[in-house]
Amino acid sequence: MGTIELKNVTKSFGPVAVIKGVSLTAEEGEFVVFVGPSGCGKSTLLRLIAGLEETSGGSIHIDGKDVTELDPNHRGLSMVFQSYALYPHMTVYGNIAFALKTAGVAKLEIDRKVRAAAETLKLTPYLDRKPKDLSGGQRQRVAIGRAIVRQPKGFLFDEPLSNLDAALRTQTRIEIANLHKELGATMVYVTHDQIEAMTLADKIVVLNDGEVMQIGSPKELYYAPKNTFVAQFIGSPKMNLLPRASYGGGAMHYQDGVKIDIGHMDGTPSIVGVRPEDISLCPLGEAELSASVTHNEFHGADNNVFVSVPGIGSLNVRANGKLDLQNGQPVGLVLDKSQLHYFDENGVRT
Amino acid sequence: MKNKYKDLPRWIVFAIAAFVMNFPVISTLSTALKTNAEISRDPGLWVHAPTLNNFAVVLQVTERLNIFSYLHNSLVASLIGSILPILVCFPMAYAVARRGYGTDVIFPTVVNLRAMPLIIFAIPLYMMYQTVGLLDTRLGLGLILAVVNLPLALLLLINAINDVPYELDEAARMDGARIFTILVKVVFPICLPTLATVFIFSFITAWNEFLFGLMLTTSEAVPMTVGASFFFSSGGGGGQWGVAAAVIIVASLPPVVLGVLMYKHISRSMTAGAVKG
Amino acid sequence: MRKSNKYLATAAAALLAVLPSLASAEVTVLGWPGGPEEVALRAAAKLYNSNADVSEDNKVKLIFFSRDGFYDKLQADLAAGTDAFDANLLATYSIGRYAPYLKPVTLSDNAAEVFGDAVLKTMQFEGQQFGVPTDLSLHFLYYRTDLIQELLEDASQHDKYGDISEEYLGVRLSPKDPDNWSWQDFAANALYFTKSVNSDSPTRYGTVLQLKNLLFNMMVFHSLPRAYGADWMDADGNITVDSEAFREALGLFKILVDAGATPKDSFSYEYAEANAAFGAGQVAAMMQWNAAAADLMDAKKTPVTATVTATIAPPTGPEGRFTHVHGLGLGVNASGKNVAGAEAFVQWMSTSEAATTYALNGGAPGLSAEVVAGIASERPDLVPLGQFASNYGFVMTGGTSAKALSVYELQAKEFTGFLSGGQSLDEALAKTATGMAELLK
Amino acid sequence: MSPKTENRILATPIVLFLLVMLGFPAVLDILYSFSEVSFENLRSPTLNGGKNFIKVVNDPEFWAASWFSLKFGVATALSECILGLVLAVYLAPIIRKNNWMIAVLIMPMIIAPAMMGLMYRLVLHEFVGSLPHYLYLWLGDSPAFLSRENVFLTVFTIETLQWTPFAFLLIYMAYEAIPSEMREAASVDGTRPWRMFWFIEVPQMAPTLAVAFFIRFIDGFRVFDNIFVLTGAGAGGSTTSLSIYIYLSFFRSGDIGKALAASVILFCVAFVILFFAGRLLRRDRA
Repeated sequence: MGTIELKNVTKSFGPVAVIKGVSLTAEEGEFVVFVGPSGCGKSTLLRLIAGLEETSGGSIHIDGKDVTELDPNHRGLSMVFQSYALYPHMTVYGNIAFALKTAGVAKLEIDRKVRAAAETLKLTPYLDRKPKDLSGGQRQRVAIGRAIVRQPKGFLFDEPLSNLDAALRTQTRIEIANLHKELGATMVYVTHDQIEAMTLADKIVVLNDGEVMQIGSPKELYYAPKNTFVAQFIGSPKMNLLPRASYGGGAMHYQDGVKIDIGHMDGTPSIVGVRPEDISLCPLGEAELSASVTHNEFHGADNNVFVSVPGIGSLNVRANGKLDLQNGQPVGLVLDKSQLHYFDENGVRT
Repeated sequence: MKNKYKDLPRWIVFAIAAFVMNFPVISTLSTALKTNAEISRDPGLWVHAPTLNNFAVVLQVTERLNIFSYLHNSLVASLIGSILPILVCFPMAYAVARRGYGTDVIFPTVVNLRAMPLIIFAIPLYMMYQTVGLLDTRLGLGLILAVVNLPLALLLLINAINDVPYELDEAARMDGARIFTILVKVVFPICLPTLATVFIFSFITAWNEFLFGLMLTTSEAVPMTVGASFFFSSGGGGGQWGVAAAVIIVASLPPVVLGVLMYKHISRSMTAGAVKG
Repeated sequence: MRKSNKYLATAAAALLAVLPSLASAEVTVLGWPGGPEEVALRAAAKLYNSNADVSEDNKVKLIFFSRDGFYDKLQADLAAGTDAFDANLLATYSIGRYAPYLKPVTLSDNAAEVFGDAVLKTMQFEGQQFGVPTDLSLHFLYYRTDLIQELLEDASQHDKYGDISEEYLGVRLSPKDPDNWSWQDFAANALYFTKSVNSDSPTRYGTVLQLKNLLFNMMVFHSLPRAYGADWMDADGNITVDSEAFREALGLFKILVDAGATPKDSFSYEYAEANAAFGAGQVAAMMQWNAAAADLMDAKKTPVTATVTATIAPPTGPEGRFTHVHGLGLGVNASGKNVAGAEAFVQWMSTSEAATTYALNGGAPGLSAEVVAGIASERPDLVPLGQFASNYGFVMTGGTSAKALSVYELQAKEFTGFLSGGQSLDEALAKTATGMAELLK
Repeated sequence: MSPKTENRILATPIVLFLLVMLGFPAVLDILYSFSEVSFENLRSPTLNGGKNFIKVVNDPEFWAASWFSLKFGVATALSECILGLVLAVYLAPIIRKNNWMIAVLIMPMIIAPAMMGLMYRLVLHEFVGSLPHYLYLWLGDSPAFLSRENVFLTVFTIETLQWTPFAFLLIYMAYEAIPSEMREAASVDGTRPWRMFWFIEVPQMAPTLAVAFFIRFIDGFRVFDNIFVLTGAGAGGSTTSLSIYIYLSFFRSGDIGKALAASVILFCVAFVILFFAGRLLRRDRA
């Protein structure tokens, strides 16, 4: 139990269309992550699923049942909010118990469930505290506790880690992943952080400007981005997109007579994409392209090198951290041809 | 050395401002502590032979001018006039803050009341009260005091609810709470500090109100401000200035005590209410 | 209008669950609050209730409004047909206003012997008796015996006195005993005892005039124009306020105001302020209500001047010696719940037994010489009260009409406007005449 | 329950309360203002068209009272805001460290204006008041505070002294709310204190100053309590504010129709002013 299905869902605020027809399915037990730049509509989409916003069109189904017109609490979902939204005037116990009390569950039953949830989340010692007396991570766990106590069909997370510091974020990420394994419940998770998306998701939904750019597993998205948007959004440092060029004779032709051989293609690619790790530095003599270093960031294991290629422009190259590079130093580049991404003039993968 | 006395001119200005603005209070207090003989011989601020006799007279009067009845009336009417606005404004404030409802008519109407000389309603209210038997009752006085306090209460409550994260409402909705549960169990308790401020401010305003007290009460529900003026106009007589002064002091004491204890709340609420209004 | 009013009333009443208290079987009497009148009435009511022949249903219960706005509220209540009280306070100047809502009363057989006709008249309107008189209000001249005595004895000052009176009043006057004063003497004396006129004056001011824009202050003023023959209207109903008499009187006041013979802030003065000025020992003589005597001649309340203060009837003028007089009394509310009971009480109040009880408990009834003689030892002040009322008392023609209070109000505004320099005498009198014609038509 | 229904239910208490408390009075106001009505025929007035309005408009006292209210409102609001600004800015450095000073300075405005009026009646009294006493003692003379010539200045001063604390408090709060970075940035740039005040701090506080002025103007315009207990209508009506004018017309003169006509005029004028003030404010924000 716990499939969530969206069929051509749209949402407008007045004349502004925020969600422009989204269809997707979260299978039972699946961990689905909505990712995209801020303002892309991912939070709105989550709130539409939760029932906190009314849809303008399309329908939402949970376990095959149309819930589009149902109140939030009748959809059988729980939500963890970005700010946790803990009730400041209630104790941890009260926060976790609130939903059960509202539903009129018997007192003993409430107590049992609250304590069980607290035990799972290691919150038992804090049950009598008010939220303001808890640390950020503890508050986060209370918010999750409040969500799991209702034993929902699915969990909705709205950027739940964005208020935590970096160290805690990694740790909590792992906890959420474990929780997912433990509960086996469907989870829909919104984030703007692609690393969170990659590490947590079974399935990632990339959104931009109210539209789905691509749905797929992290690997699919990384290795086969459907368009230049996904290509650049997933991966860090982001993929190099070479300037538009004409394709002919198995090669891309750039300015100043610079060309890159790519062999025979079915379509007519216009844009070539290459990830920084798929470019390697080499002696000038063996080089496919010659370039000069404009800037170098030392990351420890890696060097993040910015080079300028005549006829093409600036490229980002991941190089071994042990290399010692000077600005202005001429270098040769070799591209891993098997890892190139080709897009047509509309930015769609060919 | 120089730094030490840098603020001295400021302290002097403060002392002068505080003295001048509070002069009537100081002077009245001094008069209240004097005997009749001293008032007519030396009306200066210094009290040569302090006496509490005037206060004794004020507090002891029973049949003619009953200060306890005035205080009681003021207390009850002010309580009605400060609690009722909170009760009627709270749901409206929620609708305005969360749903933008009523911003076209109801909200501006209520807020504009702040700017209306309410005396224009006094006359028909008098007739209405007379018809329904609210004239000269504490309830009747309290009800109109509540009207006086509506604008500020609504403004402050809207501010307060705006400060409550909307996510809390949503969380509660996810938890299955309906609107009234959210209002009563979630938003109301979180707004309690503001409600306290609204209450204090409204109470002081209600206590200090004079016009409606004068027009809508006659004997049973006369509030303290109006009652105090009776000591001037009738009980006053030739040598009763000390008593009159004592009455003024007694009448002003409750709001002043409340105000001095709660000045931080007051300044905060005033700013919010005024600037947003 | 009426119908919707009623519906709304019902709805609102039901909504607020505040129903007027239910009828109780007793006589509710509304008295004049906060003064000796209240104490006296309480004593009288107690005696009445203890009478064996007063049934339980007719026992008297007293209620009191506040004084401020008393008449305005009483008016509104009566107009609304209130049954909150069965008998209520009346004053001479407001009888006309309330008469439509009152039931004329029959007094006890010997009422005329107890009060005398002049006093009974203060409770009559258009020939009918509307109430029993309880208290009498009129004006005394209060003066400082020590200062006047000194002046009379110190012949060296008499020239100066004459100079001052000649300069300011155009007549050369010499000091006289206050009982023989004309209003000119009053003014001369006021000027003489004013520092700004006579730097040797022991007091700062010669008199204190109550000039706040307030109707009661006009009553205090009226004894002066009346002494010059002033009246509001003549027998034909023509307004006669724009007369020599009013001009003389206002002119005299204006001289005193301009010369600084009255405290600077007199335009905000009423009863209490004037008493305070006099009590501070800075005033030589003033006109004031008889009620102030109790305070001003009590050494405890007025320590500085009580022992050297004397009272007497107001000064005299070309037309004689006059004091404004009005009575307070009790009438019967025609819409009351227990009209018969109220009538019985009012009738009892006009008996000699009731009147003396009332007098002995601090009231100030105007009593006939025979009755007052019996209590003269306890209340010596009531003797001149009755005398003054019958010898000098007057009521302006129209002074009991429905709009009498509004007339006083109008005069207060216009006259203070003139005296304070806001308008000319002609303007003030013309406006008053127009306004009065409108009110008294 | 649909959100629309919910909204209506949420609005019901205040709407009902307003309808009961002010709706009927407002209707009655309008009806009676067109009627021949006095205490005698309170329950059965007869329509008389616009006669009451003509009477009011032709009544020089109405205009005198309007002028008084306007003058009083503008003058007191202006002086209160200036004094409040001076006090707030000059005293801010020591108040910051001594919060209790606020309590002392705002005391006057916690006292009922009616009580304040009574206090001044006492304080200004030539024979029992302390102020004239000291003036006589030190200067040998004391002015006639409430004479026709001086009374406006006196009530103006009284109002100013009582309500400067209000302006002071608002302005002080606004002054303290100016981000300290802004001042620091300006002083690093070498801005002198006076320039800082006029070109940085005053513009920052401008909205608060406007609000303080507006509120004080409104309260000054509708003044009643303190003047009423101190001088009443004033000699020849010299301190008759519009509120006092209406009160006296109704209760003292019994001219109910006139009083209500004046009320209705006042209501309309207030409404128009508020309407434009509201629009101005909204445009300001946008």
